[in-house]
Amino acid sequence: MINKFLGFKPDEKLLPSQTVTEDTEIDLSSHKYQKIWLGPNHPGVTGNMAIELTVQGTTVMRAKTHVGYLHRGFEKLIERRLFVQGFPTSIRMCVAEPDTNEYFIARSTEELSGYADAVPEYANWLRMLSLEMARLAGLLRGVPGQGGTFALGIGVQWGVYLRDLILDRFEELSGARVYHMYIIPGGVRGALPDGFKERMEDNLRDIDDFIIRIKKLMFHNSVFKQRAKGLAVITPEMVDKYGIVGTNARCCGVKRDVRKDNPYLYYDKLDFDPPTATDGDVYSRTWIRWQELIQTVDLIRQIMAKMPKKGDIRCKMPNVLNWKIPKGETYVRLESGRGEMGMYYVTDGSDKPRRINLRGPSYNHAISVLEHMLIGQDVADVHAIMVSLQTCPPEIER
Amino acid sequence: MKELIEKLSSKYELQEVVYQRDNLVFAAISKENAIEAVTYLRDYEGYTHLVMMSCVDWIEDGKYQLLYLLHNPKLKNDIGIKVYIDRENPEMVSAHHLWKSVWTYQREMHESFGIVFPGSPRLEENFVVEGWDETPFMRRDFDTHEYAEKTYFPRGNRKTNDPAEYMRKKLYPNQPVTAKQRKDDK
Amino acid sequence: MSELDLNNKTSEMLANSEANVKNSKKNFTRPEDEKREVVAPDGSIIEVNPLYDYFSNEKPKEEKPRGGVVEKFLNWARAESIWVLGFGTGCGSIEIPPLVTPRFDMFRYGVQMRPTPRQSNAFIISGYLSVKTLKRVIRTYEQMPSPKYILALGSCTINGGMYYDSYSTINRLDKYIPVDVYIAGCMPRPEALLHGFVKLKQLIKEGKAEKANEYARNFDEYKANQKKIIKDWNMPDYNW
Amino acid sequence: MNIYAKLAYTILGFLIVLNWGFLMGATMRKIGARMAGRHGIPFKQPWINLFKSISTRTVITHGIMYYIGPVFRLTGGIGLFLFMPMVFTGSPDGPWTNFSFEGDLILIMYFNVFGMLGMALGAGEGGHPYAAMGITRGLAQHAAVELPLTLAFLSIAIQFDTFSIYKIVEAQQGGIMHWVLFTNPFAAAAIILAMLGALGHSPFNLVKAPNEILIGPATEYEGTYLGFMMSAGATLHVMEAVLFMNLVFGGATSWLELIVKSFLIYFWSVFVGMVFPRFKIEQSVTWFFKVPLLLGVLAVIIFMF
Repeated sequence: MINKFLGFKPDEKLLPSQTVTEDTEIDLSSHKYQKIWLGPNHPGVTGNMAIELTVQGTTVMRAKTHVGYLHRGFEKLIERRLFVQGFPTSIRMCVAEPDTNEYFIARSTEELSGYADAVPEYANWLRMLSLEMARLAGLLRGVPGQGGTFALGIGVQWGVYLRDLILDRFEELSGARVYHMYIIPGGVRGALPDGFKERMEDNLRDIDDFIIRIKKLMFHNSVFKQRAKGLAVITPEMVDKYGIVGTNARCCGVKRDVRKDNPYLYYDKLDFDPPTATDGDVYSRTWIRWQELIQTVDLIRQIMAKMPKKGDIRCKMPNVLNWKIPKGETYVRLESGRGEMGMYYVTDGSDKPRRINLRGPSYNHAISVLEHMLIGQDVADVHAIMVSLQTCPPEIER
Repeated sequence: MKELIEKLSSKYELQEVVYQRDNLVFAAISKENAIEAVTYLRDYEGYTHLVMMSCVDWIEDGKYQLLYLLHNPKLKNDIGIKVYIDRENPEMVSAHHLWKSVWTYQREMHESFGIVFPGSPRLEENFVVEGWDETPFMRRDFDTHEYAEKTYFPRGNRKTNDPAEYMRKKLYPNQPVTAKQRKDDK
Repeated sequence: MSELDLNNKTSEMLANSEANVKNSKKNFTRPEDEKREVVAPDGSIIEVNPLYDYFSNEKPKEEKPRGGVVEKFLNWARAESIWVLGFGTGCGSIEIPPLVTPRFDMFRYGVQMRPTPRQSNAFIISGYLSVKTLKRVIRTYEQMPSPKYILALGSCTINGGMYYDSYSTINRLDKYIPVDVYIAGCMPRPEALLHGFVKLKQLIKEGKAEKANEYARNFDEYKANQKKIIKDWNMPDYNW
Repeated sequence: MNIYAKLAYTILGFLIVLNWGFLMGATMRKIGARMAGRHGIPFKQPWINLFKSISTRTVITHGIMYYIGPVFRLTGGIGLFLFMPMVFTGSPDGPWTNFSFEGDLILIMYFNVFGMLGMALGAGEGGHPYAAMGITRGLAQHAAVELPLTLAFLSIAIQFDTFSIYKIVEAQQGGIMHWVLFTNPFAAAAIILAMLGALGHSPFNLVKAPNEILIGPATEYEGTYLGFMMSAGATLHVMEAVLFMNLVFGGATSWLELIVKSFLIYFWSVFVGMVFPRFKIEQSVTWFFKVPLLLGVLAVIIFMF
């Protein structure tokens, strides 16, 4: 308007292009662009990974994810260990929810050696309890963590404290705080301790209180809405093209939940409906995760009410020293807090697995999806987008 | 699942069809037809979700086995298309035009197995290791223990309490001892 | 020289340097880090070597403690205010959030997190270190101001732990950088970490935490070990 | 008053301000920690941090401006202090009025920006891209904050027909209803809102956000320079609170009143920051250009006629 009045006409070519896409040409020698690294030593990246950003001003023109800082070669290490020896190694593949990996190894070995139906009912309920507790622990960090990316640190403090309480219950159940090694081939490692349900119910009541507080803190907050609404939208077309799963797919209306689609354990006996949203932005992803928090608390209550009082915790398994599994292959999947996780397990008739391959949701979310989504965004939003996609580097590089 | 396999076998030659579960089937297809079959499954049969790509090293047969695991969100079942390629000169047609996530898998396989996918973007870039110039590390003939001992200054006096050994001697003394174990003891 | 000529010249030079990279196979430097000639705004041509122009290639120097009452007082200040770098190098970093939250609250002990290496003087190596991370850890460690302390978390940093046979992770951390306090366990509980901090404080107050000087003294030895495993050594020997 | 006595009072006053700044910072962090359910840092922590920063052995230089940056910032803080009447004692030549003079409000508005400009020079010389980005954001936001602040100052100056802070304080004496807060509510409202940006807490602290970029201008600073910056930060926080106290909340007649009032003013920004996430820079600039700017313009218009 003012320009028109003054008769000033800016040279359009010299101005930065308004819409940035993957095809926008970048001439690094023109000195208009700068390369900055976000990570690996940076509080704004989730875990130990790095993003190489090419920025113009504060707009991201290109993003490249660099992983491998946490590579330990698990898949190679497990190939040279016995089935049962590989077990404690495998659970360290994902630090945030280690129980999912326990389930993969246990379930695939059971399935390939023909013990899948022999696992006692009580043990299966306990497995479900442990998986849901792991999801709850992850969500208690994840939901306020999204506020934390916008400097709403107070919710993170409350959430991590409650997560500690859940870890206490894990400690009661399995003896360990982070790496539980609870779900083992053939069943679980221990029964419910006395009074576990009461103490769990106490904690769940605290968490109910927290859920309401976090709603007031985050979803009734104008600044949070301004930052998160309309940011980094996932469209339904992107879901299959990029292999998006879990809450990230559900945020744009595509209802994908392994617990409903391919029920494992006794999830078909539970009453729940995975939440969906339609916007697909950071706000709706957070909103879904908040609803999932309510649902997980409810699921734990349902599991504790429906599970049998007593029962066997393990079935009779062969001697682990001479445990040979016939040649075969399988793919086992479950719904983790971040989405569909799965493991491809190949045996060749010896006492060691031939090949295992973990499929983590972050494998796509952190590389192809993130690189696509960051283009055209502000540098200040990069951390929020990463956290909203729930990228977890250990499951990418293993 | 049966109908799908019948339909598929009328078009392509299928081998090693294994019904692993009600909702999971594995089938091997020749290298030439694989990408065509995967495209057919994606476009006409509704297997729109690529769950994962993987690779298994069958060193005895001199083959690599590639796996394309596809999921049908409507029927809620999976099919795993297996392809055997030559281990000496591993090369496979790239599928990066089908899904946006494929090139990452292919980049990883290129680094860890040395398989070449001509035309796949950013194939030569490092994925998890930097400047690796040994045998690709996921191959069966790469001995990671030997490499680690050679390279990383193992601390002396490391007492490895092998649980297998311990259990065999202490907990199961009556277990019949195999010939190989007897040899190891000596 | 007109602007167009300048642009042409610059892009030509960049193309040349990229061609050099392709020709020499063993060269790990990225094209933008190559030694090249740059046309300055006034038309003069300057030779630029980004890797060596912005970093020092000098060896670190030993900085002797002053001794006496002054040093005692400064050591007390150092011990009571430990600034930890927020760099989670391994799975042990999952236990850092509980440390800064109500349950364990390490702020009580004067331990705080700082985001940049320039402002921190303690470095928690949280668990296993892959070679790729080790390269970053060394660079970060060298950027930290002396006196600096390293806490190594978990059995993986002591002897490789569960990953003793992995091709990607190191076995002994003290071969590459000097370690002040080891905290054993897989993974160590937050209480163990707090105990590690108390132990570190004790060492600092006694004046025994002078590992930065040890690094300077045995610099060549450490560098030889580091170069043995980091295959693409495309960085200066020392940077501060 | 004897110039030597005045100098002695000024130095003593500065020491009080510096230490109160440290203590106030620690208290605020303590309050934040209590909200989260933690104990938080000990009260003595800021002083220990200062000694610890000085005890750092490594000294790195990136050039002359790199040294001068923190010095500029501290100069900004000291400048604010030197020309600010701290405690109202009834005479413009009193013990705690420092070197205030007719028209010191203009000088103080200049010193308010001075520290930020110094940091810009230092951060630029440091050469880290994060520092450069942080300071760009800082300057953009500072410009947006300065506009409503300056308008409100102008309005107050027109109201009392003076640019002397001492006279503004003097005019507000004699009861709570004489405060600018009640006599010029639009200017007061503009200042109270713009204050959030000036004191630099969430939601307006993208400048030094650890998540969005690294910690902004201070990325490359360490050791003694960081100690300088911590002292400068403590001084600036107190002095800005005192400035707003003098202009809007009736000044102080004793050190105790100053401490209570500056604490409450500073607490207002911490209180808002606790429950609000931070704005992006374009959002915060738009925010300041909406309500606070409108209030500032209104305040000026009302007193112009």
